[in-house]
Parts: sequence; C-alpha cells; structure tokens
Amino acid sequence: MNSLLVAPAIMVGIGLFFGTILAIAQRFLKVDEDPRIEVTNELLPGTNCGACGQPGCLPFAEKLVAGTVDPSQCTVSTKENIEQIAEFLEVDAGSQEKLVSRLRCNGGGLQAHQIAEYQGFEGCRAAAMVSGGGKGCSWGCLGLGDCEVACTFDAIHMNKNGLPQVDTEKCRACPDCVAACPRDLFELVPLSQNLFVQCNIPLAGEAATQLCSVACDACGKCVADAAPGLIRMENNLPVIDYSAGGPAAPEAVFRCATRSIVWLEGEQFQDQESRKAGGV
Amino acid sequence: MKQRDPDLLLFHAPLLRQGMTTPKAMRDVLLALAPATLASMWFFGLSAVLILASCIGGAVAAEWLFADRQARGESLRDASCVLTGLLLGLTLPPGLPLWMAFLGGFIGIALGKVIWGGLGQNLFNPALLGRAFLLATFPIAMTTWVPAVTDGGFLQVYPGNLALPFMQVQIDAMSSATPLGLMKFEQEVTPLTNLMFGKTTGSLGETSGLLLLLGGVFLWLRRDLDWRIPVSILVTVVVFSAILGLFDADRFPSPLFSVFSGGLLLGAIYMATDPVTSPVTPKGAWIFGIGTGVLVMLIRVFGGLPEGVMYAILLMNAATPLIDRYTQPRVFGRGGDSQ
Amino acid sequence: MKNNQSYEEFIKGVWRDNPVFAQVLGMCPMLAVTNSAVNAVAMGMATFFVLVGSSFLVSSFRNWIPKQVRISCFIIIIATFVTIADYTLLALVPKVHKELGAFIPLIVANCLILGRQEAFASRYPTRLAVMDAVGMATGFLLALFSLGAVREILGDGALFGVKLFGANFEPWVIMILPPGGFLTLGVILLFFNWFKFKKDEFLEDVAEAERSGH
Amino acid sequence: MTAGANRETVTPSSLRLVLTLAIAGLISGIAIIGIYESTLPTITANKARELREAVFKVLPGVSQMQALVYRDGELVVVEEAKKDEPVVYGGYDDSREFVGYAVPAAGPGFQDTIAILYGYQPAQKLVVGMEVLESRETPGLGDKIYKDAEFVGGFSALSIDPEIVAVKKGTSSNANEIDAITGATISSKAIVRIINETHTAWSGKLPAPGSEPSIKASEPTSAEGGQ
Amino acid sequence: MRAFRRLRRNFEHGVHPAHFKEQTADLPIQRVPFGKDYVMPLGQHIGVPAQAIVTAGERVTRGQLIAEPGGFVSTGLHSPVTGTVREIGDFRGVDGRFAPAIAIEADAFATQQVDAGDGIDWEALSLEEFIKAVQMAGIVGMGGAAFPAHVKLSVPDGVTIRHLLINGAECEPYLTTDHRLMLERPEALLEGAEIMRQKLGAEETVIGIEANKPDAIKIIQQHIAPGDPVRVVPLKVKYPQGAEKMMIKSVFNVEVPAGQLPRDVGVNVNNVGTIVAIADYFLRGIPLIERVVTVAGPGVTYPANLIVPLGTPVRDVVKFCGGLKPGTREMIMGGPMMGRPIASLDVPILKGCSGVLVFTEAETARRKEYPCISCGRCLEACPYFLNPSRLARLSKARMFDEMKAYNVFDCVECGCCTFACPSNIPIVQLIRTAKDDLTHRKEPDA
Amino acid sequence: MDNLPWIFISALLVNNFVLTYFLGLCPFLGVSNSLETSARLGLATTFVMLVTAVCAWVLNTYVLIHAPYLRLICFIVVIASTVQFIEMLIKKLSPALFRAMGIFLPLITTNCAILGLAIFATNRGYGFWEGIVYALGAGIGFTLALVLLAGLREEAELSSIPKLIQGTAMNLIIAGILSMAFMGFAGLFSST
Ligand SMILES: Cc1cc2nc3c(=O)[nH]c(=O)nc-3n(C[C@H](O)[C@H](O)[C@H](O)COP(=O)(O)O)c2cc1C
Ligand SMILES: Cc1cc2nc3c(=O)[nH]c(=O)nc-3n(C[C@H](O)[C@H](O)[C@H](O)COP(=O)(O)O)c2cc1C
Ligand SMILES: Cc1cc2nc3c(=O)[nH]c(=O)nc-3n(C[C@H](O)[C@H](O)[C@H](O)COP(=O)(O)O)c2cc1C
Ligand SMILES: Cc1cc2nc3c(=O)[nH]c(=O)nc-3n(C[C@H](O)[C@H](O)[C@H](O)CO)c2cc1C
Ligand code: SF4
Ligand code: SF4
Ligand code: SF4
Ligand code: SF4
Ligand code: FES
Repeated sequence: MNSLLVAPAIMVGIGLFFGTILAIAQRFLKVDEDPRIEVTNELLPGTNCGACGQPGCLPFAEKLVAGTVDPSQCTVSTKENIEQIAEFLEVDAGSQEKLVSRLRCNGGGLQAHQIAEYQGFEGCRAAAMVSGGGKGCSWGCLGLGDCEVACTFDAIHMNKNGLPQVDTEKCRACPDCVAACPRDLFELVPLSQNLFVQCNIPLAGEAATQLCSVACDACGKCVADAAPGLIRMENNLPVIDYSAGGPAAPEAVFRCATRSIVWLEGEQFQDQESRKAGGV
Repeated sequence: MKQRDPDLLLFHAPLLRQGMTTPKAMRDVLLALAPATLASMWFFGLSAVLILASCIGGAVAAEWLFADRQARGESLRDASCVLTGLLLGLTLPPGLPLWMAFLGGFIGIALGKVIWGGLGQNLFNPALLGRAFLLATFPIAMTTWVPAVTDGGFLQVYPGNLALPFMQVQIDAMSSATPLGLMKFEQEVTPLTNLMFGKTTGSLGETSGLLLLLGGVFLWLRRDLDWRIPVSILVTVVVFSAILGLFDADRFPSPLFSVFSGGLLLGAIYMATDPVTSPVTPKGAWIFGIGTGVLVMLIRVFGGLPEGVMYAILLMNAATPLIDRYTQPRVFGRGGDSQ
Repeated sequence: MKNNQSYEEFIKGVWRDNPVFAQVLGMCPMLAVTNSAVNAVAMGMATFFVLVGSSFLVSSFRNWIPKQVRISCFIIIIATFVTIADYTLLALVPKVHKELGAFIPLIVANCLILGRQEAFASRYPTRLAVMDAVGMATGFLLALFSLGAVREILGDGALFGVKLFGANFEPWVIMILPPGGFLTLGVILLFFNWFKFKKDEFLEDVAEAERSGH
Repeated sequence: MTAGANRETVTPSSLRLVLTLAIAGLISGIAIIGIYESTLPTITANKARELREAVFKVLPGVSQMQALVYRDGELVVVEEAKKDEPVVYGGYDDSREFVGYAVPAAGPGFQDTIAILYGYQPAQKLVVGMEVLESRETPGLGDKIYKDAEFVGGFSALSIDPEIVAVKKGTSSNANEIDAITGATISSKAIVRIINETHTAWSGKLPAPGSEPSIKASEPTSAEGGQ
Repeated sequence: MRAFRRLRRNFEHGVHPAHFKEQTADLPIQRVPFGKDYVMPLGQHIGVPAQAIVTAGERVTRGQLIAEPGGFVSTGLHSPVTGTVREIGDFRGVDGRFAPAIAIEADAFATQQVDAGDGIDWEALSLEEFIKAVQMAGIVGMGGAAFPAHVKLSVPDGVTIRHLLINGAECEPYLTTDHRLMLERPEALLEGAEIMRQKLGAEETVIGIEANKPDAIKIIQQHIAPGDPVRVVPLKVKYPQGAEKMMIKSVFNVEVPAGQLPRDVGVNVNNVGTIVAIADYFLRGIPLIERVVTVAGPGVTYPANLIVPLGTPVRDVVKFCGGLKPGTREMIMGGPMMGRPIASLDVPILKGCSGVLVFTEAETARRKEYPCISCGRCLEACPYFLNPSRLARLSKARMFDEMKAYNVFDCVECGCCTFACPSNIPIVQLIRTAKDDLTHRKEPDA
Repeated sequence: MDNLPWIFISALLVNNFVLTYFLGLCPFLGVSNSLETSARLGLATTFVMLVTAVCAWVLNTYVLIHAPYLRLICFIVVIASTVQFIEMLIKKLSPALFRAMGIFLPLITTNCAILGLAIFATNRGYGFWEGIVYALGAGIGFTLALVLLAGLREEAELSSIPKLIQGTAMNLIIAGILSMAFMGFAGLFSST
C-alpha cells in the first residue's frame, strides 16, 4: 500500500523539480524578444504575399509592433482581423479604401483581331515572346490567363470572351496579377471610383479601331462630357484624375461608342455584350 | 487589299527538330523487348501470352478510364502504357492468376502514373509499382514459381492462371524455386548457361539474359537509354559479388551468377533506365546506378528476400529527386559545380 | 438556441471539420491500429474517453490554470486519462490491448486531443466543450472505423473477424501492412475531396444559374 | 491560433506556476493510483493465467509451474524474477514430478523481434512444444509460424542434440530436423535459431537431469516482471 | 582527359541539324529593286533607340543620317533610299509590337545611287574618333544580336585584346549570307579586318569558318598575303559553332567565364558582315544602309541571296523571290534555330536580319508536344551544360525565382535543347519567358 | 539477444518509425514540403530522440521501478521539460543553432515518435546503450524518410497532379509507395 504514497510523491516531486528548473531557466536563459511580435504574426493571414510592401508577414508584424506601419496596410486580412490586430496593439487600424484590380482592356477574342496563329506554351508572357502572340493590338490582353494562375485568392477567372474577370469580392488587391501581366494591364483602383478606362492602345482613330473593334479611338468625347479637368487625353488615351477635377458622373461614358470608358459598379465586363459573347 | 496573306503560324524558335519523338522512343523499347517477349512465350507457352495481355489490358484500361474526357484515347497513342503493361508482365511469375496480372497493370498505371498527372510526371516506375503492389498484396501467388513448359506444348496453360477473381490460387503442385531462391535458401547454384539461355524458373521476361542484353544494345545504338545506368548497375553488382567472393566464395554468389540471375538484366536495362524516374544528369545516372547495384546485392545477400531488383529500383526512384538536385552539371564558364 | 449550438458543435466534428478527413489530425493512431475493425473501434473508444474526459476537466478549470503552464497541465490531465484507459483495457480486454500495443499510451501525443484543449476546451464553457469533444471524438471514431473496416474487409475478407467472402477469398495482404494504411487513407481522402469538389461545383452552378436569372 | 488579444498580460508569480503543476500532479497521481490499485488484481491474474496456459501448452502433461532463475551458480526458485534476469519456468505434473522447462526466448525474425516460449525436456534433450508470444511477421506468410498447425506440431518431440535444423519442406528425416514452412523459410529458420541460441545460453546453467529444483508452492507463481 | 579535350579543338555538346544550305549556297548575291515604302524602326539594335532628326515631309537622300544615337549603346540611322519622310510614328516591328519608326516613301525617279567615295582616313583617327565614326555609321553586329559594334571596340583600361576573331561559322541551317560574302568580297573582309585589328591593337586576326564551306576557306586563304597576321581556322561542323563563346572555346580552347565577355579573355568577335560593313564605311564611305539577306525555305519560289536596303518590307523581298508557294504556314526572320517568326508580311528588314525563311505545313506539322520524359537529351545538347529540362519544368510551374539557381541567365537561347527534345517542349520559349519575367516583372511599389 | 547493429538497422530501415510504425506522421506530412526544413527537423528529432532515450533509461532505472504505473506521465512530463530546457539553453548559447534547429523543438516534443521511442525501448527492455543506438537508428530513419518525402514532394510540385488529389491525399499515397519500397528491407541482416 505504500504505492498510495509513492505515486503522489513522485508526481509532486517531478512537478516541483521541473517547475523550479523551468522557472529558473525562464529567469536566466530568457532571450528578450517582444512577445507581441509573435502574437501579431499569428493574427496575420500568413500568406507572405508581400501586398503590404514588406517581404513577408513576420517582417510586417515586426513593423506593426514598432508602429511604423498601419494594420490596414495588409490588404489581405479581413476587416475583423485588422481590427483585432489594432485592438491588440492599441493602435489605430488606419483606413484604407478597398482597392480592386481592374483591367485596362476590353478587347476579348470577339473584338480584338488576331493577325497570326500562336502555338506554344499557354501563357501570356510566353506568347508575348513570339511576335506578340499574334494579337493585332500589341497592348491588349492576350487572354492566356497568366493572371488567373498568379492570383493567390482565386479572384480571377477567364471569361468566355477570353478576358480575365476579377471577382471584386475576392480580390484582396495583392498585386500578383499586376506583376504577372506581361502587358501591364492591371491597375489597382479604389472600388469607389466608378469611372474607368478599359483600353490601353496609344494609337488614334482608324489605326486603333482597325486592330480592335472596341479600341479607344481618342475621339475625346468623354473629356468633353465630364466635369472639367476630370479627364484629359494623354498619349491618345483618356486619363482620369480625381484630384484635378470632379465630380465623376456616369454621363462621361454615354457617348463612348466603343465602351473604352465605362462606369463600373461591381465587376467589369458585366454588360450584355460580353454576356452574349459568353453564350456564343 | 491585295492578295490575301497566308495565316502565319507563330511558334518559338528553334523550328527544326531532330526527328526522334517520345512515342518513337517508346516503340523502340517495345521493339527491343520483342525477342525477350517471344522467348517468354516459347518457354511458358500460352500462359505467357495471357499474362502479358492481361497486364497490358489492365494498364490500358486505367489509362483510358482516368483520362480527361476530351483527351480520352489521346494519351494511349504514345504507347507508354502498353510498355508499362508489357514490362510489368515480364516481371510476373508465369503461374499467376490472370486477374491479378490485370489488377497489377491497372494499379501500376493508376497509382504510378495517372495520379501524378500522366506521362512524365510520375516519380516511381509504374511497372515496378504495380509489381510491388502485387507482391505485397498476394505474396504467396507472387512467390510461387512454376518451371518452363517441358511437354504440353505451346497451348498449355498453368492452372494457377485461371483462378477466379478475388479467389485463392490452388497452389501448383509442381512449383519450384528460382535460381536465386535456390542460392539463398538451399545454397544451390544454377549453371550459368541455363541462366543465359533461359532454362530456369523465374518470371516471364527474366529467364533469358542474352536476349535482354541484345535488346539493350539495340536501345543503346538508338540512343534511347542512358547507358550509364545499366553499366554502373552491372559493374557495381560484379564488383560487390567479387568482393564478397574474397571472403567466402562458397557462401556468396559469383559475379556472373549475380548478373544473370533474377531480374537484374531486365531491371538494369529496361526499368532502371526509365527516363522519367531516373536522374537526368549524367553524374546522377552514375550515382543512381551504383546505388541500385548496392541495394540489389544488399537485399539479395543480407536481406530477407531472395531478389531485390524491384525494391532497389523503387528505392532509388525515391532518391532521384535528391540525386538530381545535387548533381547539377557544371555550367559552361563556371569553374566549380553550380549549386 | 443553446441546444442548437451544441448540436452544431457536434455535427461539425463529425462531418464538416472531421479531424481526420478535413483537418488531418491524429494520423498516427489512425494508421497504426486500423488493420482491423475491432482495433480501430477500441482505439476510437479509448480516444473518445480521453478526449471527452479531458475536455470536461480542462473546460471546468479553464479559469484557474495560468496561461504559462497550461500546456503542461493539459498534458498531465490527458496523460492521467490515458493511463486510466490503458489499465482499464488491460484489465477488461487483454487481447485487444495486446494488439493495440504501445498505441494506447500514444494517445497522449495525439495532436487532436491537445489541439482541442488548446483551441476549444480552454476557451469555452463546459457544455460546449463537451459537445465539441463528443463531436470530434465521434468523427475520429467514425474515421477510424471506416478505415479499419476497409482494411479488414480487403485484407482479411472479414469484418469484426466474421468472414465475409467464404474461405477461398484471396486476402489483399497489403491492406493490413503499413503501405496499405497510407494508401487506403489517401484514397479515402481522394474521395472526400471529390465529394467536396462535386458539391462546390454544384453550388457554383446554382449560383451561376441564379446570377443569369436576374 | 491564439487569440492573444484578450489573454491576461500580467505574469503570475513563479510560485503559483510551480504550485499549479504540483497540485495537478498530485491529483493525477492519486487518480492513477486509484485505477492502478483497482485493476491490478485482474491484470495480474490475467497475466498469470496467460503465462500458465502458455507453459502448459508447451509442456504437455504439466499442471503446476514455478519460476526459476540462475543465481550464484545454481537454479533457484523465486517468487518474482528481477528485471533483466533471465527466467525459465519449471513444469511439474499432478504428482509434483518435474516434467521440463518452459523457456522464454526472443530474437529477430523477418520483420521484427519474435518472442516465443518453448518447452524443453532435459532428460532426452527434446523440445516438446513451442508457442509464439509476439511477432509482427507478414500475415499470410510469416504468421504461419503460429498459424500452421503442422509447423507448430513439428516441435512436439524435436531433438535438440546438438541443435535443431530447419530443412526444406518434406525432407526432414532426422530427429533434430524440422520442415520449414514453404514461403516463410526465414521466419521458420528464425524460430529455430532463437531456440538454438537460447538453448546454448542456458545449457551450462541448468542442473543435471534429475536434480531439478522441486516444486515449492502448490499455487502457481506469479510471473510479474518476468517478461 | 584534359589533354585529350585540348586535341579535339571543339566545344562540347551541341547538335547536328541538317544544313539545308544547298538551296542558296551557289547563288551569287543579287540586289533587290527599290520599292516604295520603307520603315526604319529607331531601335534596330540592342540598347537605346536612336533619335529621329528628320520630320514628316522632309526630303532625305540615300545614306543621309536620319536619326542620331540616343546614348552610348545606340547608333546612327541612315536613310536607305532617296525619298520623303512620310510619317514618324508607331509601326509593327519584327517582335510583333508597335514601336517608333521613320516611314519613308522612296522617290519613284531617284537613281538611288550612293557614290562610293574615298572613305575616311581611318589611320589618322584617334581611337575615340574611330569609335564615334563607327557609331555614327550605324554599324551593329550583323551576326544576329545587332549589338552596336562601337561598344565592343571601347575596351576598358586594363583589358588588352590580343585576337580579333572573325565569325564566319554561319552555323544556322539555310543561311548563306556570310558564306557568299566571304566568297564574293574576300578583299573587303580582309581590309575591314585589318582596320579593326589595328584599331583594337590585336596581335592577329583569326577567321573561323565551319568546314562545310571549303570554297570560302580556300578563297580567303588565297587572299591572305604571306606574313599578314591573319589565319583561317576551319571548324568542325556543329551547331552552335558560331556562338562566340563556343567559337572561342574551339579556336583558343578557352572558356569565357560565365557573366563575362570575350574581351575578358582578350578576344574580340565580329561577324563577317560586320567587318565588311566596317570596310565599306571606312574605305568607301558607305554607312550601314543595306545588308545581305538569304531568302530560302521550302515555301519560297525562287530562293536567293539578296542585298536588301534596310526598312524594306518582307512583302517586297518575298515578291522579288517569286512570291510564296501555296501552303506557306510560317515565316522567320533569321535562322531556323534562333530566328523570330513574324506575324505579318509588313514588317521591315532590319540591320540584324540575316535571312527570311518560309516554311510550309510539312515543317510545322511535326511539333506536337508531349510531356517531358526527362530523357536528358536536352542536357546532352546544351553547349552551356545547363539543365534545360528542369528549367522548362520550373518555368511551366511558374517558379521563375527558383530558376536562378539553375543559372537560367547563362542560357544563350541557342535552341539546341528544343531541337533535341523528343517531346517537342518549347524549352527556349519557356526559358525566355522566365528571363523576361525576372527582368521585366513589374514589381509593386513598396 | 538483440545485438546493437541489428537494433540500429532495424530501427533505421526495416522497422522505420514513420513508414512501418506510423509514428510522427504529423511532422512527416506537415513539414515535408521543403527539403531544407525537413533535414533540419530530422536532425532536431534525432537529437530529441537521443535525449529521450537517456531520460527514459534514467526514469526506468531509478524512478519507475517504484511506480511502474506512472510511466506514461513521467515520460511525457520529463521529456517535455528537458527538451524545453535544452531549447532555452540553445537559444541563449547559440542563436544560429536555434534558428537552424531550435524552432522545431517544441513541435517535436509533443509528437508521438518521441513518446513512442521511450515506450518501445522500455517494452523491449533495452539497456542504456541499446536505447541510445535504438534512438539513433530511429532518428536517422525518421530523417531519411522525411528527406526522401520532401524531395519527392518538391519534385511533385512540378508535376501536374490533378487538383483532386493534391495535398494530403497525394502525400499519403507517396508515403504509401515509399513504405512499399521500404518493404524491400524486410529481414535485412536478421537471417545471417
Ligand atoms: C511481402 C512479403 C512478405 C513476406 N513475409 C515473410 C515473412 O513474414 N516470413 C518469411 O519467412 N518470409 C516472408 N516472405 C517471403 C520471403 O521473402 C522468402 O521469399 C521466403 O522466405 C522464401 O521461402 P521459400 O524458399 O520457402 O519459398 C515475404 C515475402 C514477401 C514478398
Ligand atoms: C558594356 C558591354 C561591353 C561589351 N564588350 C564586348 C567586347 O569587348 N567584346 C565582345 O565580343 N562583346 C562585347 N559585348 C557584347 C556582348 O558580348 C554581346 O552580348 C554579344 O556581342 C552578342 O553576341 P551574341 O550574338 O553571341 O549574343 C559587350 C556588351 C556590353 C554590354
Ligand atoms: C547560338 C548562337 C549561334 C550563333 N551563330 C552565329 C553564326 O553562325 N555566325 C555569326 O556570325 N554569329 C553567330 N552568333 C553570334 C555570335 O555569338 C556573336 O554575337 C557574333 O559573332 C558577334 O559578331 P557581331 O557582333 O559582329 O554580330 C551566334 C550566337 C549564338 C548565341
Ligand atoms: C528506356 C525506357 C525504359 C522504360 N522503362 C519503363 C519501366 O520500367 N516501367 C514503366 O512503367 N515504363 C517504362 N518506360 C515507359 C515510360 O517512361 C513510362 O511509362 C513512364 O514512367 C510513365 O510516365 C520506359 C521508357 C523508356 C524509353
Ligand atoms: S492577384 Fe489581382 S485579382 Fe487576385 S487578389 Fe491580387 S490584385 Fe486581386
Ligand atoms: S490580363 Fe495580362 S496576364 Fe491576364 S490574360 Fe490578359 S495578358 Fe494575360
Ligand atoms: S529533351 Fe525534352 S523530354 Fe528530354 S529531358 Fe529534355 S525537355 Fe525533357
Ligand atoms: S537554349 Fe539555353 S538551355 Fe537550351 S541548349 Fe541553348 S544554352 Fe542550353
Ligand atoms: S499523431 Fe503522431 S505526430 Fe501527430
């Protein structure tokens, strides 16, 4: 029956022994490190995407704790997460408008002419290597979906017209697609800015429309119809500058025959035209 | 506009090709195996035909079944799954139930190829994977060997072949041991000439060493295989047995016995050389070959199994990514080895 | 309302967040002891007992245990339950205990159990914690059972030792060997994925139909 | 994932930590002791029964047994063998006559260590029974060493003078030869080797036939700690 | 082993494509008649584009400077014809993209004659003046890379050029421009070489010619005066014998270290055409306004070696050669191994274009792609000892950064790997894609 | 009885902890996505195993003979504390070593390969040196399996594995194949 005593004795002994050793160790072997960094890091999404401008989540966490960046600079986190971090670090979440990625091209397979047949690896950058992939407009979307592959958040899907459709809900404005596109067609714009130019051709008039039926022919009607200063022509393309004029109104796009300038609410290419194209 | 321009094709240079294509390489290997295949039919009669057909059937069935709907049949055209089936068949015992042979082919392709994404993506040799699966699943049937047909003629079929699916084999009364089994468990040496010309018990394709060598020479002439691999395997095996022979020539197999017995030639020439699952780099090929040779001898001499070629190759397949990574060739104009 | 939530916790563990199929936790006992259905179920029940018991305790004492030593305390609690299970099995079903061998004590290291304490039991009220544990443990038990059943049926032609296919069935020995464990679980997970994929596809189709309906 | 945000930030004193652990240990120790004490009798009884059954199986005709160890140059009867101390079991018939030893033995098999118990009759230098206690040999092949009645039966009167030899199936002719199992030669040979090796190890330590220790208690001894 | 290699006088690996040179090897160089429209892209060479110094509507004469170098790695541009500047704007170039160019409408009645003058007293020029002159003359490497020739002449301090290596390998199948130049203008070649050699201060001139051009080797050897520091080295026929680092290995048995230039081992490599252009400018005063182009391939009615004014649309060149045969599927600027397919017949002939090749269905049909089976043929082909198979797989998986560890930037895109690949993997394209991604990837602003 | 070389080979190849005993699968499946991490984790595990073997021997010899029923709880507590202590020590003494290996230590301590080692070694009645050799074999075997799997997984990343099977399912199947290949080692050095 002595085991009735032995067991608890051993247990308590071990508990005390190691508790003490660890307590001592804690005191003498402790390496100073702000514990908040680790906690913050765990609160971050851990995708290490670099959207925040830091090389990864841990460095961002370090900077957060140091107070040199705002939690909201992590565009990938959900709002709740950001608030949680802000609360934990007792800082202001900072406010950053939701950005989404928009495509400066509207010339899908049905509108932009193909001048030669491309054969080879199915990728935009790869196709661009071979005489521009055979697309007449050498500024437009090649439609082979490098961006679709690049997007970590599954926000891009090629629509049936061969253009990348960005899901505004899923897009976290990580700049993966911007970096991936060999034609440099993506732009991160605030979701609240509805006016958008979806063409990238610097040619004017017939030279442009000959290559793509929805090319901006630089007619200048949008400039005329918008509030003064809001839109100006640069390199044969309209440039919208919210700081220079305003307010933006949908009227600016009404007379654009090619829908090169559009008033967007939600996703791009939601209009009937591409829907129909999808059905073909 | 003037005369209409042709629709030009844009294809990245270079635009010329050497002429060899992957399906052609597969067909070459099939051709190289033809003599050994015919010999297996000579030795084992109709049973050999049935087993090979079942394996190929299983392999083709899996390839077809799991292909994309639109690409169905497309991947059959390169003949690589036929080759897998044939090679698997050649490694099976002649008395194996046909349903097991079919299953082996099916599993080999399904587990060894399809799930990896198809031709060229797999990291383990599909034929050997199929065999390893069979051996682990039906160890008794897979280690029951029957002697070559003596009388009975070509039309004879081993009763074991005809076992019902999922049912047990009635073990052949006339089962006998392979040269390696005899060596390992009875210390009995089979004469070398029998090993070379095929008068031995064993799996379908391994009995005739010389025909296998012949096919190997053909493949080497066609530049379809990396000669470093078979050469290094065989040399390693010879050296290993020679060294063992120095200790106790009676207990350990002689070098020539080691080379010509079991599946070594079949494995070294046709299976270890499977380009997909062996290293691409020349240095890697040497390491792969030496590793395989050492493992073969280790398992044969010190292991529990009489034959180790299959396991040796599979184990080296597993190490191939590592070998490849650490044997990158020296780049032109760079002194030391890169990486 | 409250009942509803408990039910949620329960069903979550059984299916949606199944510890094995969805979370890939507790793989070691999962594979090691599932070469027969009996062993699988015995292991599942032992795990059930340990998980539910320790969740109850941890959740009850969650406000007393200082954060710094919580892991150590959890481990002590779990280990106690495991020891109890170990001796009980040894006394009641020595045959099964022999088969399960060292894997009963290894329940202590089952990531599932410690994980549940850390993630759930130490934060939620006892009632929810127990429901969660019951759900998770049931999910684990079901997973163990399905794997054990497949392996025993193919590997031995039997279920719970009862021969299913008659005496002449050729057993698939690999199924009771280690590789069979890995392969079977891999294939089961494949089906799980396939099922999820089909479901997602279906949901997407529905969403698509709705969108174009507008 | 730790939702660290609402965790306490004040560090409790080391003393509290140590005490918490100690209390947890205390409670757990008591609980374990409880279960241990309450299951111990059943467990011990189970083990003893198992051992007895095994011993009776490998030594036909035996109805009583006792544990024997080799201490200070002679085989002595013990209640309980010390750890790391090789033990054999003496078997006696109804008339308290010595019948033979049941010897536990173990060694590497095809997969892993095989543990067996074999019955040995010193008078005729015969192995009279063999039982596999533990093995992980391949189902269908290696497991025949305990499933194959013919093989197990082969050990019922096998001369171990000078040692047992495993031969190919159907070729055993001498008293010290046993048929190996086809397809499981390695496991069969492993059993034979284990017996031979253990026999050699014990041979100098067993007393001359006839002078074996006589049975002490009429109750069978407990085998606690023997294995 | 080392000594054995030394004896071989060759580089390792490489491939042996069929030559296909019979079509044009014996055809003397002809001149294409002048047409109407000419387009001179401002960026015809590697480096910074030139800057136009003419405006729309301005009249220009043949040989007149119409654009100035836009920087050091840039050259002048001269009007290929006498006529009127029609427009300065974006035109489609060989790479399929639109780029700034000067469009000139040729004068229908001009003689288009340039007077071969006395040239320039090059011996009197200081090195700087000489380099400036080469730059203004618009001379770029005619071997394909179109690297401004004067840049190669500007040797930094501490580097001495000991050998001038003239690249007459012409290892690309089909092409015969260098071959014909060597046959028809050996004097010009040797004169140009002498100018270059003296200006570089090199000890000797070595002319490397593949052994399948014995006539060229013979003619040049005949023209070398005894005692001249010039020698001709016949080289084994093997692609890419003409790649400069390969040729240096073959001729001098020296490996140019990766990331370094031929000058770092004391060699200056120039194409035959470049040397002739030097001679033409300094001895006859003609800047680079035209070049020799081989028009060949199964789709051309009359293959030919042509002198083509720069800026001539491919359409005109093809028309002169009898037009395209039916079934034409593919047109390439340059050789079949490294050339660029073109998307339109309207693109102009540029300074770096040595050939226009036309392929038909028969050639394009057999490029069906199979998965890589890791056969290792590409490794055995790559003269740079890279691992093309791995590079291609990584690129397909878009793991571009990992490719740096496999020395992706050492690849010269010679195409040996793809040529050898039984699975027809577009390896070079995949490698170029990765290089492009790594160098041009738009990084988000931090 | 069991001799040291056989114990080593057995733990290393024939009865590889991961591939035939299914121990330590969590890190095996979780961390094997990168070769470098795997190698480091493997080394760290080997180290912890050695420590465990020593601890287990000490406990078995001096403590548990008095109270065998406390085996489990003692093992886990003692091993966990010892490793934690060593972790702190390394962190203090050599930050470089800590970064290379130390970060894995807490991860390893709670995995079942460690506890399994202690329990198996005890069940088999291994003495001090046998325990050390067993731990060494098991640790190196674990590392070997982990590194092989990591190599295979990194390579498989370049394969076009169907979406359905990517992830754990594929890892398990690769592990299964690996385990099948390791069956070739069965009986190694046990028959001769
Ligand atoms: C998967 C597999 C498992 C095996 N398991 C055992 C085993 O547990 N015990 C054994 O002795 N032989 C086993 N063997 C068979 C041996 O490797 C060897 O073939 C056999 O012992 C030779 O015996 P034989 O000469 O009597 O046919 C196994 C073979 C395989 C392929
Ligand atoms: C700053 C600079 C200096 C160069 N100097 C030399 C040189 O001295 N000799 C030379 O052959 N090439 C020189 N080059 C040119 C490169 O070698 C060039 O890539 C090469 O001539 C093109 O040849 P390829 O057709 O083989 O690519 C120089 C390039 C640069 C950027
Ligand atoms: C693969 C490859 C093949 C080449 N083949 C030739 C060739 O056949 N003839 C040639 O003059 N230059 C060839 N070059 C270009 C040379 O490397 C080198 O750039 C040129 O000879 C330098 O002379 P340039 O600047 O006058 O053109 C080749 C380059 C590469 C990369
Ligand atoms: C020389 C050579 C050997 C081959 N050996 C095998 C083999 O042993 N097993 C196999 O399944 N396929 C073999 N193949 C075919 C092919 O590579 C195999 O189906 C791929 O592994 C499937 O991805 C071989 C092909 C060649 C060219
Ligand atoms: S890749 Fe583009 S579309 Fe996808 S989340 Fe990032 S910014 Fe948005
Ligand atoms: S947007 Fe850019 S990357 Fe995306 S499909 Fe178009 S060209 Fe390709
Ligand atoms: S030659 Fe082609 S198939 Fe062969 S390894 Fe290279 S890329 Fe792969
Ligand atoms: S293209 Fe690049 S990788 Fe291919 S052979 Fe040439 S140098 Fe090597
Ligand atoms: S359950 Fe074994 S390591 Fe997690």
